[in-house]
Amino acid sequence: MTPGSTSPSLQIDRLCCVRGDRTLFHDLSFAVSGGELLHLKGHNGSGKTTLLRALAGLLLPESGEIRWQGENIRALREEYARHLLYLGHHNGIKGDLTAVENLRIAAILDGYALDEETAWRILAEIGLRGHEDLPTKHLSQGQKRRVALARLLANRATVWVLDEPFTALDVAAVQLLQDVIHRHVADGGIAIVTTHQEVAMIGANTRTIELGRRDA
Amino acid sequence: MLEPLYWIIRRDLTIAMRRRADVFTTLIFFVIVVSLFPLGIGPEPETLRQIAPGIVWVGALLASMLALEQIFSADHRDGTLEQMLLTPQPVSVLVVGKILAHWLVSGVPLVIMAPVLGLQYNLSADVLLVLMASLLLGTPALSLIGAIGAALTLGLRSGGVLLALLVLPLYIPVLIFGAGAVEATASGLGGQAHLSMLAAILVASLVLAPLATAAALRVAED
Amino acid sequence: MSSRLINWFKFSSPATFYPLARKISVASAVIAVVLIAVGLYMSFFVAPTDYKQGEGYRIIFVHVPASWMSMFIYLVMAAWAAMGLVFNTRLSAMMAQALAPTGAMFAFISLWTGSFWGKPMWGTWWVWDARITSELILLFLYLGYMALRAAIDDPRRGDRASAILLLVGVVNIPIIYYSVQWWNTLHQGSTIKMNAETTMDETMLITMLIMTLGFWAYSIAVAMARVRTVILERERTASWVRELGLAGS
Amino acid sequence: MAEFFHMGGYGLYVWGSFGITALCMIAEPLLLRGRSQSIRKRIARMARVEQEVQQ
Repeated sequence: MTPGSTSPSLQIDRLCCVRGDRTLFHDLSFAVSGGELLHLKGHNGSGKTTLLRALAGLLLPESGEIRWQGENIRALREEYARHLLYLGHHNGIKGDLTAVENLRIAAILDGYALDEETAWRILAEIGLRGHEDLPTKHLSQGQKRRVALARLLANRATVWVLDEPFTALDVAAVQLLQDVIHRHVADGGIAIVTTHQEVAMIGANTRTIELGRRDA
Repeated sequence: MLEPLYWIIRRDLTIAMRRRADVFTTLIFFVIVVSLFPLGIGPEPETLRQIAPGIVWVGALLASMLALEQIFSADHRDGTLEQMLLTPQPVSVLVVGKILAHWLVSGVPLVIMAPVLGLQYNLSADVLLVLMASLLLGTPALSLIGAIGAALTLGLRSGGVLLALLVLPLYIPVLIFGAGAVEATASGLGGQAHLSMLAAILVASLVLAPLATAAALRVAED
Repeated sequence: MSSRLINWFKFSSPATFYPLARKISVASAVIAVVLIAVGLYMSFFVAPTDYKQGEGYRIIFVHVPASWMSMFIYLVMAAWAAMGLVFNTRLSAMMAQALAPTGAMFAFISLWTGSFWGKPMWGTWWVWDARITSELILLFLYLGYMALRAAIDDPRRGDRASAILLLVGVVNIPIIYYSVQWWNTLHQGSTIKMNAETTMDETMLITMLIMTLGFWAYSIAVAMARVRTVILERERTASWVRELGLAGS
Repeated sequence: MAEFFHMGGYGLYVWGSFGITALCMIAEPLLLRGRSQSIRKRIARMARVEQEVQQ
């Protein structure tokens, strides 16, 4: 968590994103602060993924600003990335590396060391016991997703941006992931999550925004 | 800054070692292309000796360009590239790491193989030495410049051909000084000046190319 | 407030520029026709016959302006590209896009006329002369830019990717030119200069300048007309385009 | 007149150069006109379709 007394806050100010010819959303404004879980809903093509990629700083919005602690994330760049964890449609793991290697490399690139022992413990916790040192290309779809999700347990980022984290997960894993997200929020973090299926994301401080309602 | 650099190189080398077959494809391409020319031109030793620097250099240039097409595409497909853009590390440093690893795997074998191919063309020992030196300085520059093109064409339909169209004109100075060094040595003029120009190009591209590549990667992941 | 202004600027600038571009285009076209007509008259009837190259030298009245334009347009494109990257404005990328075919055309004309000049002077259609080779590479750079633009479907990604390519190209052009020159001197390149400035008569110089200005005006006219088309193509769903009432025109 | 076109023996080269330049500089605006008209027609067609839908 960030040192100092200020609570983390992410502000979205009149954001507008265009894909090809389509304006996905227009003048979208909202704010999320520490201890809040934002649940984004919307039909396919309503711009959920685009919004999340913009929030992660991957996508340059047509206009509008996203501010982290009052400063535009475009200006902050690496400083913002330090506080961010983004999980997209792709798992972001290398098939030729083992789960442990994947987790440790991700940790080092994220700027903190993760020793071998902790990596093994986290992978066991997420239900990959016995698969830790297998190249991940040999794992099932659900297991690969778990490797990706293991980063949530290892990471110290404040802002979690998760795009469809529940896909390809079984019931037990869904339950585990929900617990992890709620724990993160309870600790004062921010979580922004999209789902298209009805996964109960209800808990304290949950807010839902539905995209694609008003016709832009 | 050096730690992520070390880890990204280590990561890419580990992956390359686990799929060793890919490493040899570039090398075999290089050998075949260079061996084709005598068949097209004729076995006259004097003619071959004269055109050898150009041929070996063009062969190395094409091989390195073909290998570059793959430098970011696997990471792009599995999503690790977008994760790299979201780390607190400067993207250009990670890019340098990736290019360096890529060069170690695909460029260094070319440098080592070149003298063997030079023997096919009757080059003398000192010329072979300069050939190696010029490739040692030139191929990393090719990788650095080519990476810009690879990032710009990432995920496009006509990626491979387009990459060639974008990158080959930019390769011209490296080719001129690289092949020039070998030729100057063969004709007794000495290749020192050429080699120092190559070194200058290498340094310049080491400073500038990763910035352009990082910017292009951000655009490609947009 | 200020961000609202920028917002407005970004969204409507193609719309406000669209009618302005028409005015610039028409005015430049008129100037181009006048200047090129005067330039052609001077090329054939005023400028004297060169004592060394006879009538053949008259080719330089199109060759040199075309070469200058091809280089200059690339620089202008790079400047627009840099502006587009820094300010994230769509119009600047469109301007670069609109200039490219004209620049490529001038590079082609420069090569063609160079070749037609070289045949009687050097006896071959093609010489690996430093300038001609550099011009050829410049044509390749134009073609690469246009190919990259065409290969990217999302126009905004296309804008930014091709802008990076332009900037990389502009940094490389001096290096390429220098290396080609080095290569050329080592291989005993032709010593004949295309536009031997020392023997240039004053009327020849004036004629060349008039032609160059004419080509300038032509480039502006065509680029403005093309940027209008590009704006229409890219903004076809925008409400202001619908309000233009293009039916019939 | 014939002498003018002969260009002191350089006729082919001089006219070949000026000719191709003229050709390019006339063809480019014409091609551009075609491109502009096709997009205008398309926009007009889209507008018509939209009106029909509204009615």
